[in-house]
Amino acid sequence: MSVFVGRDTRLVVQGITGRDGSFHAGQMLEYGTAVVAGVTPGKGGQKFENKVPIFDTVADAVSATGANTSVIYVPARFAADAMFEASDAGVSLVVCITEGVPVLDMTRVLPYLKERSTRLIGPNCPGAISPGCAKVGIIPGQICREGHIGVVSRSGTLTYEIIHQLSRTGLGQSTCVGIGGDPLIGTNFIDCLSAFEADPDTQAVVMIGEIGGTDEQNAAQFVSQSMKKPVVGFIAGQTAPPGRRMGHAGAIISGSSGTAAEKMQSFAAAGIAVMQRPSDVVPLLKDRV
Amino acid sequence: MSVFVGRDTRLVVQGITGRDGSFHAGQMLEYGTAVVAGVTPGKGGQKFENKVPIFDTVADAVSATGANTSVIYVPARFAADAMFEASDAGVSLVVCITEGVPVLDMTRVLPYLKERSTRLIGPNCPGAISPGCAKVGIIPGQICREGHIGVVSRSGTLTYEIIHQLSRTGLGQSTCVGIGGDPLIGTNFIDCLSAFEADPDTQAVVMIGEIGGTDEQNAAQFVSQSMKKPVVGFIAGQTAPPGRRMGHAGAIISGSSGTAAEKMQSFAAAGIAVMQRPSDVVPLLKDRV
Amino acid sequence: MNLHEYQARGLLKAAGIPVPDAEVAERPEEAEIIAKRLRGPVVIKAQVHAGGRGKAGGVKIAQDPGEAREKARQILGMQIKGLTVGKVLVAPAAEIASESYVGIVIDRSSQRPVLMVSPAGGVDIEEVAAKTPEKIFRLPIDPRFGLLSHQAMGLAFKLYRDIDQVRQAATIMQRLYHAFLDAGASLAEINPLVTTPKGEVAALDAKIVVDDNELDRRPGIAALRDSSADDASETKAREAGLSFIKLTGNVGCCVNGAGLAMATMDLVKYYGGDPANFLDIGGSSNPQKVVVALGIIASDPNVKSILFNIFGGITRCDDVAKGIVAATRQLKLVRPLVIRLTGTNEQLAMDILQQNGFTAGTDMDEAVKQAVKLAQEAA
Amino acid sequence: MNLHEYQARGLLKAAGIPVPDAEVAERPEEAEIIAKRLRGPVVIKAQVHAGGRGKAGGVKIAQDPGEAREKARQILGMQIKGLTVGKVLVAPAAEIASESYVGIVIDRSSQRPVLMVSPAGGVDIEEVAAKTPEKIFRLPIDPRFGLLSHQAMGLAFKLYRDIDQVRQAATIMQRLYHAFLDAGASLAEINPLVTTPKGEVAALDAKIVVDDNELDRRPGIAALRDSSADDASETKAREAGLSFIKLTGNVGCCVNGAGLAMATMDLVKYYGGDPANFLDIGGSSNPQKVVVALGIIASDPNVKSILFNIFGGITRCDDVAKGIVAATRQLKLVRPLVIRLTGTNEQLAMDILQQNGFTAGTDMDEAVKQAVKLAQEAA
Repeated sequence: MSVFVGRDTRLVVQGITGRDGSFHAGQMLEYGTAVVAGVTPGKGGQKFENKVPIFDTVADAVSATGANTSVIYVPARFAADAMFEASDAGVSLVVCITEGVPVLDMTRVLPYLKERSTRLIGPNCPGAISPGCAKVGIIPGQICREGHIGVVSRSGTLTYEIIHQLSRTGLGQSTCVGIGGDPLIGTNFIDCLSAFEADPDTQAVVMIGEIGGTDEQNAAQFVSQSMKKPVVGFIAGQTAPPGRRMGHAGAIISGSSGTAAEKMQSFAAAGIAVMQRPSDVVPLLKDRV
Repeated sequence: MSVFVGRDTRLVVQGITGRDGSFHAGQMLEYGTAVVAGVTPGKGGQKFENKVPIFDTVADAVSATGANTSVIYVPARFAADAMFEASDAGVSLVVCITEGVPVLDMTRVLPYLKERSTRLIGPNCPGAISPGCAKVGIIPGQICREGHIGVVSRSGTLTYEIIHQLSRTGLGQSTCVGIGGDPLIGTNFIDCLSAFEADPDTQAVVMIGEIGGTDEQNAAQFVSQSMKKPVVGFIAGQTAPPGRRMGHAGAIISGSSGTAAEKMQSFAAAGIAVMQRPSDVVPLLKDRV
Repeated sequence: MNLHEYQARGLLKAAGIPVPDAEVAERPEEAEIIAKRLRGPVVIKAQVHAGGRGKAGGVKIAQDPGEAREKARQILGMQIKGLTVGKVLVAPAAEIASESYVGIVIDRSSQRPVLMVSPAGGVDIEEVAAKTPEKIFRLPIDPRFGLLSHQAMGLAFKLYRDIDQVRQAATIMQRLYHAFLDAGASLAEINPLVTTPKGEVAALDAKIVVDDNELDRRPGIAALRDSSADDASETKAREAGLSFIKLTGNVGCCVNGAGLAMATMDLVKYYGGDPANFLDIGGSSNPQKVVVALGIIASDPNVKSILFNIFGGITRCDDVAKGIVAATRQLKLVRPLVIRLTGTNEQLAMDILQQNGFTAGTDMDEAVKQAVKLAQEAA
Repeated sequence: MNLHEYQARGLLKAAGIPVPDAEVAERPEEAEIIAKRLRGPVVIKAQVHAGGRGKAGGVKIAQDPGEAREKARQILGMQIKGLTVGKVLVAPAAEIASESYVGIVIDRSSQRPVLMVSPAGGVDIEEVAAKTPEKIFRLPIDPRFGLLSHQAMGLAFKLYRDIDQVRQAATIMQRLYHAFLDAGASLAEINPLVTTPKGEVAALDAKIVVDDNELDRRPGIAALRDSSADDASETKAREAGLSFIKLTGNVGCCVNGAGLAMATMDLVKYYGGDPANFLDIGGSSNPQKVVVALGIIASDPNVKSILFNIFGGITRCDDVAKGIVAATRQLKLVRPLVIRLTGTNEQLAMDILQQNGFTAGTDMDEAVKQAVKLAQEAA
């Protein structure tokens, strides 16, 4: 079992002939993901690595292969178009890896996808992986291990760090989801938490937040009101100065709002075990699983 | 009983201090309609005819008076704004009398109202009247009579002509609705027919169509599939040349589509009694009621 | 409002769509000069608001400037569907590798602008729709989001296989949508959209119809109106705020309301007559409008009787009666008048008419029957 | 990217918003000339990317051109929050009848641009929000429909009672929304929006922050970047494609990934140290980026130790190792280096480092502890 991506995933890769797209399509195939199609306009009819058919449009790909999930590796200026197209073609999940998508583009993409009930993960995210089933995105497969911990994070390498800590101590993962570091994203913490709560194969959840916005605070409220499974949390950016964007477009303390301290407090108040260091994840989880 | 407008109607008049708005607000009041508010930006705090309070915005009017229906008499270039505003303020029915609203404005207004579940009648329509209860629009009250015939029409004076024929022979009306002569309108024939079918006080329906579009053909299909009450129909424009706009923006035969002959045929095929002349309405109805 | 081909081409060009250079001539000598400038063979096209120009002889090829002058002379002044040709477009006779159709029109069922494309271009799209509907691809455009890139690309792939041409066509479609919105159009089409032997995609002919309701807020578009290309009586009516369409019968009709006006025409036919026009004097009851209306009807030599059919609502019957009295004084009508009035201030109107020697009825059927009879007697 | 006040004013003016004439001076004499041209008293405002200019002495009134020169001399070259003032705006000191606030900002919860207005203008809006939240009115704008007229009017009625001022303010709000979209902004505000004694509504001060992700497709906006107004090391980092923010501690941090970079800084603090910077070298593993990164960190005299924390995913550890080797050859580092590497090609990296005389670990906690210890020893 898993959330969002898993054994039923039939993946179409948008931008499969690009530098990033071709590299990661190869990685996903190697991991065993059902990569059923690729899309690059003008290259319809060709094949990727002699096995994955390439189409001119996502609509063609979906109608020919029954793809139900799309992953996007196109450059930032084409990313909004790619999300519109995937949703229009009827896939139920779109994972947008691309970094640097203008926020104003997202204000139009998000309602479009919502009207079509398309779930979006990202943009500017590492994607999702359900170890042993499917990898959609760029999370390194070799650091993951099958198991029962759900991981959700706004970050990339920090997530890998924590997955790595889990795997090497035998705590495998049901699904790891990187929701992305941008201010406007498709799937937020609550969406992931409620999916993990409903997933029979997930026993506990690790939530990795950071400064900026109030998504973690809302998630904490959700945990205290609607979750029975134990949750362990981390917030990056305790030492970040206010008003400065810390790499991620969404990681910014506005005025006095969105600080790590306020998020950690709301975690604690909601009964979420708060990690002080990434390496705290293992002892805190072992206490609770 | 009645459809769309009736004893529960609490009306706000948008453009109440304008030339048309003030004249018709007076007529509606005189008819006994519950005109609870008027709106003219900058005249908030004043009163119309010393009794109806005027507000700066529809939102103010609705929150102060509980208005649930709006009627719009503003000039064409402000009509789209007025419809957006009424819907935003939460009225459930907007009746737009204004003629000359650009069609491209309507392509934006219609989805906006739909998202808010606001019913729109019009634009470019005479409005609706439920004799003895409420008059919303410009249909002359004195030609109407309380009774059990539902009337729905794309026209203005032609409708009055037919209402007049009904009233003087004792056939009163439950509600008369002018849906408007524009190509894009809020409430169509089917909406009215299904409301009349569900209205216990309506015994039969008169449907007055004209050349242009396929709304009558769709309505005929609805009548044959979903209506039990008798329907009598008329189509204006048998002698209209193709490709010319006959006064109403929507009354145009495009190529060979939208002719009166094709509409009359679909009426007949659906079991709708087809009037050859406006004066046929009374004998045809009397045979059926 | 219909735009001329050359005006539509201008708007598309301004929107960034590739349109071959071409110029308008009003005299044969101008056509010659333009043909010289363009070099090579040219096509001379009548600029009239009517379809089927080609079949009517309004489009001719000329191999050199002299022939261009000659062909322009043949076309200028020609009558096409009752309209006189006052201008011709002189355009290069381009070599064409393929012809497609791209158009946007307001669609009543989806209540949206619909983009239609077809690889079968260069012919009337209604004909394609009737004979080979599978060659037309349609996409309703959500005005909240506009025409999205992938949507335009998807349709462009229905026209071309070459990715460069696909991209060019997709860009043209997006620009056409902008031109459509900017003009306040109800129709904008490129037919044919051609590919040249070099692989470039360009608009060879363009048609734009503007929603009359947009003209108030678009003075630049309104200024494109070419009244000389319309029927003179219709222009006069439009300027007076009347809705008038000339027909070929002999019973003149003057009615308030478009639906009632159509029903009146239909009733004329029902009783064996033939309406001379559609005329809606509108909701206001300005007597002056009645004067203009009557003047327009009376100027048609075919008209043998004139029928007034007024249902007073907002329109006050007495105002119409005053207009009739004033008009008959000014115009010295020779045709018999049949007047039907009912509704608001009906009695006042009857009194005014009687005092001035007119009779009037209140029944529509009776009035129409009488007007038809009078016209037949006079014919 | 932050725009200067004068740049933001220019964008608002281009969008049709009334903005009093004003000009930028880089030297006191220019300020004098501008003041002469404007006549009457002027206000001299420091153009720096920092709030609280007034409190810092960066805004001064001058009654005549001579005083304008003098005040400009005082402000130019001044340090405000660590930034040097290189330009001043010279604007008429307008008579003001009222001050309001109008701003648009991307709101993360509604996922829309939100229009905020307040009759309490002229002060920091965050202060208003904290002390008198009832004086702030907010409206999420649906980007599918834009800012509708009635919505702007509704908010304008919260600011003014006079209908002319209401209409002026509503128009300004709609134009501000267009300017916001056209600039690709994440924030656009007018503070204060003033009324003059004559009743006119105008923008007296403007602030626009542009979404960095929009700059690629908006070369005109990108050209407004004033690198001289930013910290030099941050400019250098940005040009190399690095994400760098200077802080005040003494442990230099070089990390791949923003989240891990923050967590590394936090861990430095956890172990009693103080990070000197935030630095994310990004996902690619171009050794040259590592060289530039190390150069920037090493140029900070406060830095006492340098910590590498790399989790190899797409970033290959061997590439980073090569970069470290190359950088240390070029830069002659005097600070101790602590290296932690794990993940993709970890062993290759360890080999490269060892061959070049470096040691490296794989545990994050251990590495951070050691870097903190080294910094404390050196301090």
